[in-house]
Amino acid sequence: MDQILLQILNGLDKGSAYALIALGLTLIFGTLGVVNFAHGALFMIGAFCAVTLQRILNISTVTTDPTKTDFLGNPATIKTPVVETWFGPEMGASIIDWSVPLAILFAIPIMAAVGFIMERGLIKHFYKRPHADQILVTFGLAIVLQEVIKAFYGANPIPTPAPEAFRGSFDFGTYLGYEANAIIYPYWRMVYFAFSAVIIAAVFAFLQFTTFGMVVRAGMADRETVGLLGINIDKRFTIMFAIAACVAGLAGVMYAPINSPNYHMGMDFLVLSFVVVVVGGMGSLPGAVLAGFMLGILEAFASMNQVKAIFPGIDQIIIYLVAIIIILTRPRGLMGRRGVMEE
Amino acid sequence: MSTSNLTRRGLIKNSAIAGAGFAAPTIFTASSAAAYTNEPTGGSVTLGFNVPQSGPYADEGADELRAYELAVEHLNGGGDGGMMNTFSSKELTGNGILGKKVEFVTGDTQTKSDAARASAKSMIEKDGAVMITGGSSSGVAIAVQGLCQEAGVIFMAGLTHSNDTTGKDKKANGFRHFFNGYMSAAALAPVLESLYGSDRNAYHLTADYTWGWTQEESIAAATEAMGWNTVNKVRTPLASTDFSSYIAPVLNSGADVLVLNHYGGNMVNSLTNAVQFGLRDKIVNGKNFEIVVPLYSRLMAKGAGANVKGIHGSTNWHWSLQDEGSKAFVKSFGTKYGFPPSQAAHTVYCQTMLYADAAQRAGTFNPCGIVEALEGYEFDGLGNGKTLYRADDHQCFKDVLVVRGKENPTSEFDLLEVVEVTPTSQVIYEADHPMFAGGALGSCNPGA
Amino acid sequence: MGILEVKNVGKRFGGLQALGDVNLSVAENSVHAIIGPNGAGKSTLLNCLVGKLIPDTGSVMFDGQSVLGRKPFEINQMGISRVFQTPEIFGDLSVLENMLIPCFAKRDGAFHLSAFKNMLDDKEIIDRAQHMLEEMKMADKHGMNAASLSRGDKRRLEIGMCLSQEPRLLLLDEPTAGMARADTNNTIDLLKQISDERDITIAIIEHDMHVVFSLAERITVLAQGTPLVEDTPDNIKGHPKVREAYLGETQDAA
Amino acid sequence: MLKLNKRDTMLFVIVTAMVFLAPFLLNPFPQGSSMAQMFNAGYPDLMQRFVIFGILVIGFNILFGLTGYLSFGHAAFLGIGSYSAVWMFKLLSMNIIPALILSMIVAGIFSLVIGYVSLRRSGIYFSILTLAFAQMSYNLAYSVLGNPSSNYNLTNGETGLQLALNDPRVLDGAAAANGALPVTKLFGLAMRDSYNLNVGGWLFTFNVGYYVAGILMLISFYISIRIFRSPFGMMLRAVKSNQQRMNYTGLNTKPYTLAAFVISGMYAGLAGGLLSSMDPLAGAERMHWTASGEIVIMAILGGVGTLIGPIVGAGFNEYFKNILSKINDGVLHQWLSFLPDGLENFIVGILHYFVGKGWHLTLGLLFMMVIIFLPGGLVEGGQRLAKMFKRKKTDDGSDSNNTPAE
Repeated sequence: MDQILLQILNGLDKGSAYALIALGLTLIFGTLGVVNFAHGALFMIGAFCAVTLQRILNISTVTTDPTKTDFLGNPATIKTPVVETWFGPEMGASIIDWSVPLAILFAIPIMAAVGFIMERGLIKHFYKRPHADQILVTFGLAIVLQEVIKAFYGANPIPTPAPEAFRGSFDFGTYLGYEANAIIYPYWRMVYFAFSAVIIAAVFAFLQFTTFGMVVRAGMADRETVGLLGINIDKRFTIMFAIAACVAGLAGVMYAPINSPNYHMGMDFLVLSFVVVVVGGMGSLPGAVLAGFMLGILEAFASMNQVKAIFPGIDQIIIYLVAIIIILTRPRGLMGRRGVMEE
Repeated sequence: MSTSNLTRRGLIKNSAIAGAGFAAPTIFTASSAAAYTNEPTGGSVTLGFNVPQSGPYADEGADELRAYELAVEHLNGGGDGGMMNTFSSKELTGNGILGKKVEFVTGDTQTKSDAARASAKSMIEKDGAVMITGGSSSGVAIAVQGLCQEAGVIFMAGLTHSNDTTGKDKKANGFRHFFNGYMSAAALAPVLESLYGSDRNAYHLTADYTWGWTQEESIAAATEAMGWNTVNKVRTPLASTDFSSYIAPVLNSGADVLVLNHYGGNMVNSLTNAVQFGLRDKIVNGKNFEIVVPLYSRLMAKGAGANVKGIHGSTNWHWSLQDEGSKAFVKSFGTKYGFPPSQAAHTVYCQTMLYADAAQRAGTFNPCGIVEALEGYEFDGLGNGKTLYRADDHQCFKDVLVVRGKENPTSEFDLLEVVEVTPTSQVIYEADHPMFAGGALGSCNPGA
Repeated sequence: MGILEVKNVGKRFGGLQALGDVNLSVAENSVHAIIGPNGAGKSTLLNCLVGKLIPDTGSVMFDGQSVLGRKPFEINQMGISRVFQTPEIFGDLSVLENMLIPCFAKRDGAFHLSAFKNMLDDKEIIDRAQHMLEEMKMADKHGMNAASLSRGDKRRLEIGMCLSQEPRLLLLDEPTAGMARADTNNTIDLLKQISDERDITIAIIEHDMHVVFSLAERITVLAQGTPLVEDTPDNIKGHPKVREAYLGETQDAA
Repeated sequence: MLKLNKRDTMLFVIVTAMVFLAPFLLNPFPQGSSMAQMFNAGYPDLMQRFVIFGILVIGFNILFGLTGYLSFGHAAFLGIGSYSAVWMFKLLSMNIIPALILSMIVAGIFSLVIGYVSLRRSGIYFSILTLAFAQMSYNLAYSVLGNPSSNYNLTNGETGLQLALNDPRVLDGAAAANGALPVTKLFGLAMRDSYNLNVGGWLFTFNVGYYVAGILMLISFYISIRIFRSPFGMMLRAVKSNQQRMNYTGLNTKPYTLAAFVISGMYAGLAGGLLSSMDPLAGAERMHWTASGEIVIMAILGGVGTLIGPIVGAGFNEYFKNILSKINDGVLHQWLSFLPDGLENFIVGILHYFVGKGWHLTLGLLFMMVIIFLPGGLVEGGQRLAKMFKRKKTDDGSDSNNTPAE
């Protein structure tokens, strides 16, 4: 039982990452009708926003310390981060410590700009092209983006730790009457779960309660009519794309402490997030969220030793297996609409 | 650079060598008169540096390339000579190899056995390389080693740690200067015993592919021999990025040590996840919970950041070693590139030097001559102390470093500290050890 | 006994009773029109006939055989061809190829693996297709991409494709919807000619009374999913119930 | 000739000539020159890849180009074909004929099953289904089915399935006497044998394996032309154009698409078998989803739905992949040595990011360019060029007669 609870926690956490990426993906698909294979790259760029901010905060003044030597025997250098000079050592250190949460503020304008440029510069010209062309050009873009990141940051993962206060883990077990250490869960993962819940709620609220959101929802349902109403749908689409990019980017920023960002993390998530979107039903926002959590939990369960003992290798294929079964039994995914992407 | 092969003289030279007409069927060779594959006929000899330039190990590959370029520079008489000056053999004089200038071609293995073989083939078939070297994973090393055996060129393995490379997949034309899973385990076990005692319960997480399996087998056998109990061995998919669902059940399993048989990105993520779950702050069975990473790489440890602190593992070589060879190499490399070399860089530099020296001593580039020169060869001065290239399996035997993540690093390179240098005598094994059984070395193949 | 016998057919979509209790008999070699206001269930009925929808109740017999539960292509192979409201043709293919496909389907059945035959060597089929193109007065356009045809030509091509299968029953779904008057009249003439020259039954669903009264021999009026009345055009024109339910507003158009 | 029409015959003759003369065409620079070092592609391994990937993409084009079904898991069949062939070498004989036959049969069976299930859906749902099957195959081949210590080691995991001296090889008997592994052969001809021809400064290599694969590619190409021109091929194009009309014309689309899927799966199996025949090692990476993506890229680069496109696309992709990844800074300096030092370093500094380890970036950019500006692929680019020249020569360019599928 404690094992199951533990895996549900894990599943929720994995699921919230899947759900966030899939949400942005399906938002773009639903409003713009574009299949964006570069969405994983947006997630990756988000994570690298956290890396970049960490680097910016660590910009240092360099002095030499003649009493020590470096590996070549030259006088060692001492680096003092500029923020520590400005705000005093303690304050400066805690700013650096909190670089990941701060990166949220840093990432929003960057991701919005990336989204804006992508939509205006490339995606816009592909609205009328076949879905296959959209998939392929964004796939090409994803390769280019990740290679650019690799050229600047290298191929190795870069550690981006969470603030000191959120390191370590919380013992649920003792509260629930199990023995100590039975159900432990890292604080930062709980933060991640809460954060994604907030983002998901914010996106839904935005679409539900603002005029802008209503127009976009109408556009998702029937694009032509909305266009005929004289509403400048193009501008709204650009904004929607930027929002979707922000959602993916923020998912990436907050994910950075969970796994050190590397340049191919986007591709690693891409296929999974597509499976999530399709299982949820193309163009369905609640479907994407539901499928994200569902697949996350199933994946967590499949990696339990008890399950693996019965089906060796099941954790390697569970997601795909579930996807196949769902697509075959529910032709439009869990909550998809009729006629979308079937031709 | 101001020389170009597109000069008139180059053309004349080339046409002077070439005669028209059909040659007899040959394998991979450019001329039927050659005694072996790609016998160098001009004033230069070409080596093939086949390293991962794309994919997750690209940074390791880039470091290997730097070391190769440095080695070629030294062989051709440039730079400060590096470890050529400390090497016990004094055959090399900075005059190339056998008087031929050393040239090289590079390729991308992509860390895929297919792509690595394709790249190596193009070096052999097109560029006339007499030796292929490099790589950053065992699958690639074994695949390329097989190719070199068939093609009749020498393979000087780069970073490969699986027992199989010089075990069941060993080949006469292949040599490995890197240590292996068994040696890691043999070196680590006594250190672990003295640190954590002999009454421990170990939980293994293992990357689900060839290297992971041999690493797990080795370390489990070594720790069980000193009294540890193995609670569970769990395989994790290679493509995993989030290990939480594998790590979460560890604490509750009664284990008090977690062994991460992971490398590269897997290691970074699983270690980061394990520390996140607070495993190291826990007390289980009345003992502190410990994590062990049998194979460390400094480049990868950097990706895990502060999480490596206090965690033990083994490594082939580390730049902080204070022997003359290591110091010369670090100085030479650091001066050229501005940072200390990685173990991958050290390995491939040594491999290039060893090949060059063997050719020099044998007086030929013929693979059979090189094999003869390297088999049973004992040398010193390339870091790691006295080293033996064993004739039976072409595995190098040298000291193994047990290292620990440093608590207070003084620079971004200063991540590991050497805890113990385990002498060769403790890590050597019989050539027919069961973990290495099942293959045959065969005989050297000169190609033609 | 008509060639098409629809008995007690009902179809429900959730809470909406799209078809109530439809009985319909189409006599062989006649032209039978089904009319009715929007939402009367005309399209639903048609879809039940061709296998796109399966009715909840009742039976549909074609030439003494039930069509229920069969797939569209099987029903077509039984001898029912369908013309769509917007012409459904193979836009990426040439006009000649558009015509070849139904000819192959007629001769070789629903699936025939003829991967190594050269299409253009099949004289029998080519002749048949070209003959049909001539009959549709499109022979000069045989090399054009079908998508680049005019609306009227597309319609003619589609009808030609259906006819080349020599169907026993031709179903037309508002064949003149959205057409200019001249094109409409051309289509009417074409359909007249078809029904005069061939042994073929035509069932037509139509909005445009002009078309209906120029072509139909019998008319069924559908309202709210049930047939209101079935009679000859003259009687329908004068029928008080129809006037009330339907024609009242559209008499001018007729 | 060959029951092809005039234009197709021309095309076929040109391709045949190119395949046979490739050793000359691909080695335009004399041996030893710095241009040759990088740009010559006339060495056996790369030439073999050109034609083998040609076969693969020709097959993929029968599915994607004709029916429009975008399979994102085609690499699975390539991998399955490779494994089957290596198993044949291990168990039966080093002759490539049984290996190729088995690889086509096994890939055919797999594609029948996967196709039967996947073709129940269309559009992106179909793509995701094929992707899911391929990823499952890849993951299992890499781990559970590749563990040497388990009873079902079918793939030998990461290292890849390879020959061993103690394989049974029922027909060939004992291994070679000198302890070397036997080589793949077609009866007496070893695949890796080459004849070298030295003419002046040029070296031309005629490799047995290349010609075997090349002839098989020509056969595959011929079959593909016949399929394109057959009623079956027209039906497949009709599926892409309008499935609704197909259904209401009495045609059952399912067996048509399934037949196309199986044919193209068998092409992939043949290509996989040939890869193993040229180099008897089958790695699981061949089945990874990015490998499937690469097949799609090659098809699009060349021109989807055209006859010659797949060959062009496969050649283009393989050429640049191999050439770009081998260029390093030293080579760049050598090329640009005629420039003043400062400028030379500057240009090398920029190009540095696009070659060697940056080859992915360059290919990604090229690929995007093609999709954006040449939706019809390189074949369309060629046609546009041809048209430009035509227009310059004569003023009448009214080529309204639209024949499908060049």
